[in-house]
Amino acid sequence: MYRETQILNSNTIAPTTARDLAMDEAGAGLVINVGPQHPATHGVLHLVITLEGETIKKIEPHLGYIHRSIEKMCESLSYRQFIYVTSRMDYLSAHINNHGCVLCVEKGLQLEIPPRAQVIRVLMDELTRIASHELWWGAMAMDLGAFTPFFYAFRERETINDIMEETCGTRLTMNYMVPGGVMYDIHPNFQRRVKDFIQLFNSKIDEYDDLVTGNIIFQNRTKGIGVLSREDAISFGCTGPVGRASGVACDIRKLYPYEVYDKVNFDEIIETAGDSYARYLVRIKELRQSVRIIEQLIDNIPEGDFQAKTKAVLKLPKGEFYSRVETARGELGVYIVSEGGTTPYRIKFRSPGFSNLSALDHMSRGCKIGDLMAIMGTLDLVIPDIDR
Amino acid sequence: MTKDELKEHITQFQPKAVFEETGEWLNVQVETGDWKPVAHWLRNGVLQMDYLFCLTCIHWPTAGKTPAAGNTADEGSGGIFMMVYHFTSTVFRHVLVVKVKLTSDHPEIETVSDIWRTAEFHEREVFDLFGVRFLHHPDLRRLVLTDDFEGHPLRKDFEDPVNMIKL
Amino acid sequence: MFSLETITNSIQQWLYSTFNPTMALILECAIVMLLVIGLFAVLGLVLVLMERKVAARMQIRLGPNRVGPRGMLQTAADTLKLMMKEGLTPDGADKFLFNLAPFIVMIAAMLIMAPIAFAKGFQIWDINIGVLYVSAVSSVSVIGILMAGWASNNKYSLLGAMRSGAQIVSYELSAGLSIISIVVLAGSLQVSDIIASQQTGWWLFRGHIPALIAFVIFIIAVTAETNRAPFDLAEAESELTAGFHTEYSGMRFALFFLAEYINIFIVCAIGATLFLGGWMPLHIGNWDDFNRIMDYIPSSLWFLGKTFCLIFLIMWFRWTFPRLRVDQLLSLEWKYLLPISMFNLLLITLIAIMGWHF
Amino acid sequence: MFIKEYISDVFKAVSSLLKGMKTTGSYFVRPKEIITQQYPDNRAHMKLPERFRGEVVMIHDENNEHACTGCTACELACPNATIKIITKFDTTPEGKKKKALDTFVYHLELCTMCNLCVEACPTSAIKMAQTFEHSVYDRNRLLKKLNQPGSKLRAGVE
Repeated sequence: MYRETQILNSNTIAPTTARDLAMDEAGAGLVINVGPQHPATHGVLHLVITLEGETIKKIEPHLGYIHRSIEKMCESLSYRQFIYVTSRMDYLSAHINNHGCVLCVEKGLQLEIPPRAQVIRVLMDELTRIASHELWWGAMAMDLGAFTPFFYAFRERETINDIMEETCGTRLTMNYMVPGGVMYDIHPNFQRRVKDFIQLFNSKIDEYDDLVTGNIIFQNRTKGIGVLSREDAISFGCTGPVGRASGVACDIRKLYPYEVYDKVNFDEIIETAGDSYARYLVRIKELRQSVRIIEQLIDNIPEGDFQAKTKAVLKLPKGEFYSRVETARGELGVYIVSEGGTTPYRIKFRSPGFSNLSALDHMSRGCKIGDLMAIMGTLDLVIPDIDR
Repeated sequence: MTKDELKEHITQFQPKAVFEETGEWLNVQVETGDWKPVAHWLRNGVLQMDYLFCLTCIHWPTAGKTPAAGNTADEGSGGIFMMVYHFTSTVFRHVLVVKVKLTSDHPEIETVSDIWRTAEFHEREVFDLFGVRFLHHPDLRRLVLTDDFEGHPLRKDFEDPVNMIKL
Repeated sequence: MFSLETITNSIQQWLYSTFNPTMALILECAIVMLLVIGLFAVLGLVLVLMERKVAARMQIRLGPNRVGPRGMLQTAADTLKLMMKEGLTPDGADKFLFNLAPFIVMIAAMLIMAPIAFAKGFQIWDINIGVLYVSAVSSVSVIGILMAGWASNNKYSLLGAMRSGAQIVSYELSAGLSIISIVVLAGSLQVSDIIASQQTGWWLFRGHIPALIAFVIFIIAVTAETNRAPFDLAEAESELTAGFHTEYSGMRFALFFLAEYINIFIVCAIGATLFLGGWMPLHIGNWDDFNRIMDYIPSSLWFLGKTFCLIFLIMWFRWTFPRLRVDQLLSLEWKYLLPISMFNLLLITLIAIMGWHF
Repeated sequence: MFIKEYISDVFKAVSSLLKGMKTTGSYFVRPKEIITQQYPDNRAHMKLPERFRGEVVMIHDENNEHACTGCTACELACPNATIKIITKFDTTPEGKKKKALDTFVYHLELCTMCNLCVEACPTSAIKMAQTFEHSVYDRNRLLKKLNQPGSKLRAGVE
């Protein structure tokens, strides 16, 4: 029967490595395609999974369904223009992507950023991080079969989106960061609304714990699932909550502080178990740390300019510039090679999702299909971030 | 470790290495043939570069032609590919950028995916978008583009009259 | 006082006085058939709307509110849409089995309707092994699901069907054991006898803690048997897209969908009959005035009220819990529910023999 | 003690499940918490913040005058070639020829609302409007001409 369905539904790809050939010769495995349209992949990720019964033997990610070659596009855009494109990479942490880009451009221009702009940037980053983790929390619970958390998460996320809309003008792809500062000053209501949100949010996190964290079914679904050891996490280049759940200290905000991150108090959350539950806990605890950062900064926004004076046409000197920021998913690297012109000669975005995805096969071998959803959910993959 | 210490260690292991210090981090250029032992040493040697956080390639289509770039006979006419590896160590927290120059005619380099597993995907991406061949890579196929795609889009001389609009 | 029993009796008398007995029986069967089909349609509409409304309220939304007053006609509109849609059959499918499967599931659901007492004296067939009949027929639906998964020639469907098979077969055990514990207490397999035995109080309260445990296990087991979240592994949207009915569309999909809701109604009706006294009003010991007021509420309302309370409970589960994994599902059954219910059955038997219940 | 552990496991599990049910159940009985916005119905009192970027519009005053000199700064700033400025040559009263705006072509279908054109404009002639219901049946209707017919450059704007 397995053989028969496999032949009839045969849209598998030819085996390429010796490892795969060995498996094919043994005749083991039912190959199923998860994606590119599948409820659990949250985007157009295509996973070719070889199963034996319900147990996963091999996962092969096929990427590129949303590859827009942003790196190539950026080569023809000026240093002001290319920032907006990066909002479309990891669209959930659009602010932080933009931040990485402007940091890199500013490094090249050797611009001094006004303190007010720095604080605003950090505030926006942390709000984005909360919004991103909210969406992750809802979507992950939905992957595991609980639908209701999604709506609770979106309720709080909506508040952040409204704040963003008021100050930045858009809800998702803000393009608020410009080289030298931010595009506008914050809205007069901004501080009040953020404070209201923080107050509301603190009470809601406990509700999240009641609904999902403590739930016995959830714990059984995630504990000990998809274990990634510390060595593997480093070798696979896993960063962000995925790396930190495996015990790797990889928070760029702590290691290589940018803007005012070295002046605020917050903890880098590190768990050592490396399983899905640890990744979950890291993100949930990070929510509280983000709240802590916002609480410290919201009343202390220094007066002054929100934008440094820059030339109308920006030209980076010849050379190479690299900036690293911590997005909600991990380390984003922006590598600009400049030939001295108005457009970058080559841009490379080192996206966190790409490296995290490469560990998926390693983590999920021997797990059940149901576990794959827990692993993918806690990896928090955003497909445009992987494909770029 | 400071830049000078890094430099000292690298020179001890690889006297031929060329250094460049203009950027934020220490850049070192090694020969294609020396790359694999250097990579092994970087990972397991005294520097303990266990985290490869960025792997990419830059194409200079005309660099080979200009005499300023040190054009030699074997470099051919098609310019160069520069492989760029960004390393850091989770123990010492120092960053090192390693560059390997490849000729456009034979863009081939030894894989490092057996040393840093993240390189497996990154090298597939570079193979896909630049056409650099990684020797002994376990699964060198196109990653983001379709298998029958012609050309390598991130090369500077790539032309696609249908999908690329010149502004 | 309004009673369905008098209506049914007068119809029967009229039939037998007007036609010869064979004809009357045939006509009776036809009426019952029509009623069952009508009940199916109404239940489908009501339960789907109820599910959506309950889900919406728990998820801080409004739910359907556009079609009809307060969205009442939403499911009717959905049904109309599904009926007008093309029913696709995949190319590689086993056409005969593929088309048969939804009907098997549906018919199995219809058959269980027979011994359920909807009100006092309002029952299609008071078979003397009613409870046994129910648990026997309810396992037929797994054949339909396996058939659907197999015939679709889709790997997701096959996986879903296999999961469903394993799940229903194992959960049948603890559901059966919980049913048996009530049979032991009531001393009869006949549904009307079981209800009559709860004249003085419901078994849920009269059987001490063991009856409560049996009730909890029964609810868990039937949730699993009807493939409802958190045991909806056969469908498991995020894993297997739609599980065994991935390839179904149009009215055939609607039949699966309807059968799911009918099954919920049936298992809740059985739960209400066994543990909550069916149509029996709530009576409390010697409070005669209270008991008399309770008697004024029609028995059909008592039955439906209890059933819908249980349905609400099952919906509440669905919108709260994450899904179990397939091996956890089975270990829950074999390592927890089954041993507990076996031990529990022993206790109940002891209670029944010693007459310790109230 | 195996039995004791077993029972406490079951007890803990059930209580964690009940905790979750309490959360959803409490929302069920509090319809005030419902956050649904019934969109087309609340159009009248739905107010978008003034910075919201819906589409690019050109500011015209009551005399049907705008501030656009046709300098094409916005066209250069736009990353997607959304804006195309067609210029003409006006003759000033002194008889000199002067470059002026003829048509401000705006492709709404290409626009990503990045606000770079508004930032680039030296005379603040364009701004972002708060409209957002842009769906149309014909794609051509997304191609807009921003300067109103008969409008001219406000005096004094260079």
